[in-house]
Amino acid sequence: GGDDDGDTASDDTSVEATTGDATDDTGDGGDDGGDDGGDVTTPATVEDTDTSIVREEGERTYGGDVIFGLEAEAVGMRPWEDACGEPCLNIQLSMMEQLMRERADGSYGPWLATDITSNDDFTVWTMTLRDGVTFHNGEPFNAQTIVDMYPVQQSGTSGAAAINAAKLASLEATGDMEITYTLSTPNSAFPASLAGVLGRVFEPKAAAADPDGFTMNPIGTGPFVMDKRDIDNETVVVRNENYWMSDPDGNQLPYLDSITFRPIPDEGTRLDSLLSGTVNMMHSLRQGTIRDARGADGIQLYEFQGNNTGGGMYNTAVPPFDDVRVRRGLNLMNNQEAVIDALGGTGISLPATQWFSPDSPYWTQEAADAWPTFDFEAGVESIQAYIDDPARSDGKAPGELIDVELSCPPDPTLIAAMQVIEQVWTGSGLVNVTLTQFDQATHISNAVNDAHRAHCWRWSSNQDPSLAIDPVVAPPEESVSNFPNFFNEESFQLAQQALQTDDVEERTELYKEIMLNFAEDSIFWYSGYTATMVAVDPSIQGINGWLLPDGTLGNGFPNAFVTFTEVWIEQ
Amino acid sequence: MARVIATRLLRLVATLLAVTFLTFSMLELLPGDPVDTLLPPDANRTEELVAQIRAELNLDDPFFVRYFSWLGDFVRGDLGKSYITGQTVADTIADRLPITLQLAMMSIGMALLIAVPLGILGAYKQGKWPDTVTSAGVQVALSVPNFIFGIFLIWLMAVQLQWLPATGWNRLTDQGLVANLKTSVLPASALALSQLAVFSRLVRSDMIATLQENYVLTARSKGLPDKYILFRHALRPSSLSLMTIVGINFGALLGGTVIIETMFAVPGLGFRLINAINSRDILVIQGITVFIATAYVVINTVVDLLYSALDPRIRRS
Amino acid sequence: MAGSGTAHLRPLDEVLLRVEDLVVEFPAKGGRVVHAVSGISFDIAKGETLGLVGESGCGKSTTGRAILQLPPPTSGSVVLHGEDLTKADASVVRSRRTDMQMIFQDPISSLNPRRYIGDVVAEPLGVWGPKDRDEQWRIVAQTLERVGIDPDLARFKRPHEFSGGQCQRISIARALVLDPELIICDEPVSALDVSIQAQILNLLEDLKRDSQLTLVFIAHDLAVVKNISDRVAVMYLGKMCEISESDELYARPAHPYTSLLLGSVPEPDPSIDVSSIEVVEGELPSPLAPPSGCRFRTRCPRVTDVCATDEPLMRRVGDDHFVACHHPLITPVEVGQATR
Amino acid sequence: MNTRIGTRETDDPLLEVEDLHTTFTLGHGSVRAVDGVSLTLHRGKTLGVVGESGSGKTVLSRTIMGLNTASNVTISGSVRYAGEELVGRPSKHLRSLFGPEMAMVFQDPMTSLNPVVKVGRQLTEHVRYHLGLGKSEAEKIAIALLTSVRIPEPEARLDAYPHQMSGGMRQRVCIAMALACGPRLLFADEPTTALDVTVQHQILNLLAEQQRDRAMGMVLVTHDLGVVAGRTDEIVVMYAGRVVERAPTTTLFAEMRHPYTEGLLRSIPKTSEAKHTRLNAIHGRPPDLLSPPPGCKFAPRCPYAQERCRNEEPPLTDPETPGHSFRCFYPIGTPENRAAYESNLAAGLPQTLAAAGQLLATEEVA
Amino acid sequence: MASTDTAPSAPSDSSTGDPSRHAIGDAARPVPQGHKPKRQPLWKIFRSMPIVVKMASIWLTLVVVGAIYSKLDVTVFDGALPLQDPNLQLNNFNPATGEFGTVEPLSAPSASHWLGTDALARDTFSRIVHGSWVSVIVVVVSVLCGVVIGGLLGSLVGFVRKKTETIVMAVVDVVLAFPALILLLALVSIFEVRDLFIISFVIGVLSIPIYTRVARANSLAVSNREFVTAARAIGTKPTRILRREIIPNVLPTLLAYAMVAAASVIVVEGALSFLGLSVQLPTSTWGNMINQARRDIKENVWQVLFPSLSLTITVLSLNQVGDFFQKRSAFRGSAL
Ligand SMILES: Nc1ncnc2c1ncn2[C@@H]1O[C@H](COP(=O)(O)OP(=O)(O)OP(=O)(O)O)[C@@H](O)[C@H]1O
Ligand SMILES: Nc1ncnc2c1ncn2[C@@H]1O[C@H](COP(=O)(O)OP(=O)(O)OP(=O)(O)O)[C@@H](O)[C@H]1O
Ligand SMILES: [Mg+2]
Ligand SMILES: [Mg+2]
Repeated sequence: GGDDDGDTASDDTSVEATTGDATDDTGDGGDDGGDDGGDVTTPATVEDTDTSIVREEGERTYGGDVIFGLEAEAVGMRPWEDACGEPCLNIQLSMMEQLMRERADGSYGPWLATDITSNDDFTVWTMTLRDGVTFHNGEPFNAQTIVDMYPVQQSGTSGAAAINAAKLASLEATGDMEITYTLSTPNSAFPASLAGVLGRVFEPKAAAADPDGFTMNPIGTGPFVMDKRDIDNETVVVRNENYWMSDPDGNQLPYLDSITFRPIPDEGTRLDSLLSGTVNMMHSLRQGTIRDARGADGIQLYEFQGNNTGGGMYNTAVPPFDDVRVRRGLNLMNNQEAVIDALGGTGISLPATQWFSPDSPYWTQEAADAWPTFDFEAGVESIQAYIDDPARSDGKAPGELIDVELSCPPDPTLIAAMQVIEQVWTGSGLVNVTLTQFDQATHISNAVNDAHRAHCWRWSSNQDPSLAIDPVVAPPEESVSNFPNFFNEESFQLAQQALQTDDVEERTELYKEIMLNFAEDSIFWYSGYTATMVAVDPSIQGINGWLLPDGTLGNGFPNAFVTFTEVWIEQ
Repeated sequence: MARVIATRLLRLVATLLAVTFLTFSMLELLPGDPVDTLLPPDANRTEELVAQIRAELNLDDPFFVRYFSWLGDFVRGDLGKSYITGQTVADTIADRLPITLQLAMMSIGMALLIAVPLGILGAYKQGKWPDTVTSAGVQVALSVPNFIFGIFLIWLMAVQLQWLPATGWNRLTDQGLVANLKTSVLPASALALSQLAVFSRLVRSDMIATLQENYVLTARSKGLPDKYILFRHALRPSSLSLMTIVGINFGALLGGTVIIETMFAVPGLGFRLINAINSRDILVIQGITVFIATAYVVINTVVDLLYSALDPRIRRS
Repeated sequence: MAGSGTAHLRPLDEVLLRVEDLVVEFPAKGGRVVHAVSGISFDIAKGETLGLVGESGCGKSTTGRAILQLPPPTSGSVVLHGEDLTKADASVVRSRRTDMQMIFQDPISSLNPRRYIGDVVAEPLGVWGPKDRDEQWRIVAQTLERVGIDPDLARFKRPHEFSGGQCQRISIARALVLDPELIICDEPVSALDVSIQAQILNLLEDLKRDSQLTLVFIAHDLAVVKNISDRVAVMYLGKMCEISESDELYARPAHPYTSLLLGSVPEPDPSIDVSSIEVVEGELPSPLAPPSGCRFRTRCPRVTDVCATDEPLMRRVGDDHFVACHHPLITPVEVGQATR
Repeated sequence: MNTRIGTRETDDPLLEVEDLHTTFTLGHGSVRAVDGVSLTLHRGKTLGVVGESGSGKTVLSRTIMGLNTASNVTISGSVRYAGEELVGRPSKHLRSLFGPEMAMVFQDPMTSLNPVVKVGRQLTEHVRYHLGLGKSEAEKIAIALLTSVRIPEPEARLDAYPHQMSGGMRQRVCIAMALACGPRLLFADEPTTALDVTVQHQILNLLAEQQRDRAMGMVLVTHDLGVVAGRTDEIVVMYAGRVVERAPTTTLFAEMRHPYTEGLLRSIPKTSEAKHTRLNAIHGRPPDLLSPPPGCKFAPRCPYAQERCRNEEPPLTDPETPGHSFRCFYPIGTPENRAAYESNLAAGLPQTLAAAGQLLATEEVA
Repeated sequence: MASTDTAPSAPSDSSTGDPSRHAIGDAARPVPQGHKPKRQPLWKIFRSMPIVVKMASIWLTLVVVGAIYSKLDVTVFDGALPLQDPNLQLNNFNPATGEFGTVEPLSAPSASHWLGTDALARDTFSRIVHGSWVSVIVVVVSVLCGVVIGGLLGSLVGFVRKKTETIVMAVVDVVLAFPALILLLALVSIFEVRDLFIISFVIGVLSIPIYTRVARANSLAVSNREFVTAARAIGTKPTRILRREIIPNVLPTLLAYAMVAAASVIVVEGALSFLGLSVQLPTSTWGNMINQARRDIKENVWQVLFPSLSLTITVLSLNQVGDFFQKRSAFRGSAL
């Protein structure tokens, strides 16, 4: 029913998580999948990259234009409707703001809200809104806005999914500037949802009046206002003169006059565009581009590794993947180092052992230790055991090879990763590997329709873990997004518990247990954490350390999307 | 002449009918429910939405009924709208066409500007070194795929010399000619190279044939200088097949700029098309394809008519 | 003249071929019609050579081809051996083609450049003759010898390895290989050099004598036509002007056009004062819009009003000498024979 | 540039060609298309050049005009126009002669006019170039020219394209074009071959008339002895790139000495002869210029050929009659010739049998 | 005079199986037999080529040999031949330990790797050799398609004219109207076609119109030649005329054209690969090698350069050889 549908694509971030490969896949999917392993070969390089978030020093100056090369055009600008990947977030968030934002430490702070509190069991949340904020069209922002947004969100693809994932049952305006959310089940991570699609504030009257037109003329409260939108060419946003926020010194934000977003799908020419000064800013989710950018002179790089993990998953509903010996064996044979080495992602991203990168507060050493890392002989043994088992689940005679169909989108870099994996699996002499490629859309629909076997995937969510993990541990018959079709009662319960506490340590502990279960059940294989990059002309400042309204440090540039409120150009 | 035009137009209409029919059938050939193909994979597939799409596309009508109502819409400029971007296909085309058109014209223009003198030179100096050198150059140019030449152009002109921007597009209407030229020269050059080769080969071989004509000998026996003979006597009869090829190329370029547009991030028809293909935006694919095919047919008809207007021999009969 | 009429036709049982009121029209651009041949009648007795002369574009080739039904005429009849080919089935016509063959003007273009001479000449046998290849080759070899080509040398050579004259001999061999009764020669010597032309003319004479061939000989060179023909028909713009036994025609042309034509022939005799010869003024009118009445009237020195209104019919002016002219140079013989 | 050379009306020859050779180098050998030709043309006279196809007539006239400029052509010998040597002069200089001094009418009127250029322009562009005239003056000249070649409604024709005219009319235009700058020497290369007899007659008359009126020297190239018979002062007979006989027209027809000339004349059917008169065909076919026979080039086809002819090339001798020279050891009408014939006949030489009418056509070609 | 000496066993063209061959009548006169000349041997044609064309044909031969070799290697010898497909054993994979070898990825040309290695440390030279298979198949299949179908259609309509021509040419116009690359893109991406033969076939089908046009133009010209009228005058059936007279004269031009067209077909495959939409990876094709190496172009330009060069040189060679044969057949035609 509707619930399940909702699960497939929970909120905006989790849409990104599932379709993450999709939206960026034209460019990046592959690298994410394969790149990691930096730590094994040249860990020093990874450490060289300073990923700490600090606020930049320097004289803030007004004025200047940024031209930002994006890896794809963001076609839809309707937060309630359109899936929004990294390129899109860059454009959308320059004009539309969220109720909450993630802080550098992983917690969530208010942005358009001023405060949010919940009852004890995290089922009712009360939020106060910031006063004095107006939309670009002059409409005021208040509780009614949120109420008016709600039906629009319910009607939209992304909005409905986000509502679903947040367990939101209803909301009401309990004051001029106060909203009360009622959830269907406890959700301690609700603020995280408000930092996603659910909390992305758009002008509801305009949206309701002309939903399609909103894409060309989006209206929010953000620091920039849509000036000109020429799809596939450039989207120009200019300074919102009436922006509500100021920097700590009391200077009205933003500093920039305008930002021009240009889709440049070709990785090579995008970097060339930056190097030639055609654009003065670009982003990339490809490890190869990051490596090239590192080698280039005269540009400043911002690299980021978040809660991104590349790899794949097994459809455990289909033999032989229903047998943990097979899955575990395949994982043990997965030479992560080789995958990364062959990809040239060396020194850029680390091999993955869990859904969180070491940058994340949820990363734990125990989970890392528990992961069946490369042990070829053990892997061979494990699969041999299955093969010799007269009761083997795939119905073949003992001793026969197992069949593995490995499928990825047709990105050259993903293919490269696939080939290495194919080589190791085949190399065991026990596995018969077939490679297939489907375009992104088919790839996803195969997963949705359970037409997949071993399937490349990327878990990209720079957000609360619950949003990504819950659908995967939910019973497969209830959650379409449980692509491995595997149910572990314990994991499910752990995930539920995690929604009932907001204590970070407690939650870390719970998610660690889930990660341990993942290692045990081996329903996924990992390659590496995906590094992303923003590269700019060195005169562009303020990308790294920007502040939330409450003065706390924001989380920088996750997944290569940039918060432009405090970006300035050094004269 | 009027009769010629009339029959030509009649043929045009017949061809267009077939072209539109084929394009329309494209949707039909796809496996499964058209609604599934039309909606993005993560769409919120509500009953109302499905019903709405079925109604919009008259999916419940018989095939031919739908074709003719679609054709009616097409003639009125309505090609439906994308269920992914929400933009109408007609708007999309109106938006992109000028860009691709400019690229096509510029590249053909650049190619002609260089190719015609080269071809004439080659024919005039046939077998001597200027001919050998240009022929060899043309051969190489003909063999370099445009995407490879594009990579090279960006590397040289944008990154090394920093003379021109690597990507992007300044619309002629918004930013003026100079800004526009800055962004259009590189992609147009990338497209021009192989055409240049084709054109100059054609001019050369036609010119060689023409120079062997008796009337050229007659002109020489009248004591006219070579340059005069080349340009006033030989060029025009030698450029008739060039015109046809230019016409064909022009039509073909409308759909043939895909790679270069993607590479140079030029927001033309091709760029939109490849995006549509990647996101399986079927109505956009269908719309752009039918538009390009139509344009191609129309252009070729026009070229045919022009051709007969230019060659007095044909014009007469 | 260009007139019509059938006064000159002989009884059907005396002739091999009779062409009556032959009309061939081609569609032209703009819905117009090319009146290539407009009501021509003539007949040929067995063993006779009929020469067909006229200016370029007057419809000589078209007439020749129409006899073979290539393409079938617009109207009129072509009676071969008492059988009207224009009314016969396509397959019948096809099989009758074994009795009629054609030799073309351009000896090189009439041979497929990519086939061996042996195969080219054997082609008619491949269609109609014995299916046995060696039997075919035997016949081909004999025929090649008849036209003076060494079969041994020629068998596996291609046309471009032969001179024009040799190619014309090969074409003749191909026409002869089925032993046809009638051969239509469409300017077979116009493309050849004078010295070679004589060889071919001699060859045709020899063959004709040896095999009782009947020839329709089309040419624009009056001297050539005279040399080879028993009777000569003069055509003008799709119509027949004059038909006569050839010595008679050349000695006493009855039609003004024939006379002018004969005067125009350059004779290799320096004693003739060329400047004194009468000249035909003007040019051949377009077959798209032929003049009314007598088609020659626009260029005729003897033109009168009647020429524009009435089309002259064939009249007898001598023993075997007929003319279609209102004002012939020879007074017509009174004959009761009315024309249709 | 348009100064007239040799304006003195003297008796010096207008054109003197001496030992002219034109050789085409091809991949597989070389073709001596013109091989030692000498001839002289006086003002106001007409010279006929006859010969079979491939005998080098066209190449000769183009070489004299300096129009053979392909890279594989070698030219040697001397061409003097009004006393001035032309061989080896730069083409720029020759160009200044074309039009005002020499002009040419080509064989095929269908192809020697540019199909996409209006007749008016083609008629006068070189007049304007050479004489530096304006547009309207040129137009006047064009109309006058068209009138002089008897084209009706000349004004209307200026804007016509060649395809709108008949073959005869086009050839008239070509002639008008050649006459436009008032040349003193006109080459007419088979000007009537592509035309019907009636039209041929008109055109030849026209040429003769113009030549008389303008006192031009004219070289009339043709393969038809009938054409040169009544219209030339002197005739040159070519065979395989060489002149085989040269004589004033009347002399040539009255007492031809070379067997080839005789063969040519005898193989032509004539309207004056009775029907079915057997023709005396020349046996064999012209030599391949890539590998011409040694000795006399005509020897393999000559009914009188002796051993000597096959080995040694006879010189172009000029024995008794002034102005009559020929290249033969056994000229027609001499006892030697008679003897050679008898002995060949006795030996059954095919070409001799053919000449005697004793050989069937089928046996002529081996 | 007819020579009477016979060569009893002289080969006669297609009559070899004929039993009655030695039993022909007319014993008095032995039937003369011609000697069928041998076809010009390939090496003679080769010798007559200008040096550039010689080099081009050597290159093309190498490409074809490479393609066959690579296919043999993969299918028959199971990768046992030298230059094995690097996709079979990436970077000296050791099946005992699961470890890979130490070949440096993205290396410049060296003695051990003549053209260097790509990002997966695969030997570029081997990949180019193996990639030639795709180019060769694309060319062969599509050219066959075009020449056979397009050639037949074109010859037919050029000869028959009338309604057939109008209809066929109208269809041709329609097919021609569709931008080929776009159709291919749509087909490959929407219909999920990744099979080399199907892609080649589709390219072939899309090229039929052009072949039809070329064939028709030539067929028209040939049909107007008098030998066709002569064949009709004999009473030859139209199908036979088509087979015997028209097609043999159309074919040489068509084949020469095919050479040139083949070049553009290779580029089309390259373009498809470049957009990631050609045959199933990891199959090496020159196009996808360029595409894959492009992301590493700043690291190592060789890896883009070599496959590009292979592509360019092949296209160049096809053009050269095509031109040569075109001229050759034209010369043969006009020298008649
Ligand atoms: N297939 C055709 N279609 C249209 N018109 C044709 C066709 N064939 C011949 N004609 C026209 O018919 C007329 C007679 O042509 P035909 O070839 O019979 O003349 P001809 O006397 O043989 O001339 P020539 O001496 O030039 O061969 C010409 O005006 C010609 O243009
Ligand atoms: N450009 C050329 N290259 C090579 N050979 C040539 C060239 N032009 C002419 N020839 C050869 O020179 C010889 C003489 O040719 P030319 O054209 O002068 O003959 P012609 O007497 O004018 O014949 P026709 O009566 O056919 O016009 C021929 O054998 C011809 O093949
Ligand atoms: Mg004719
Ligand atoms: Mg000539």
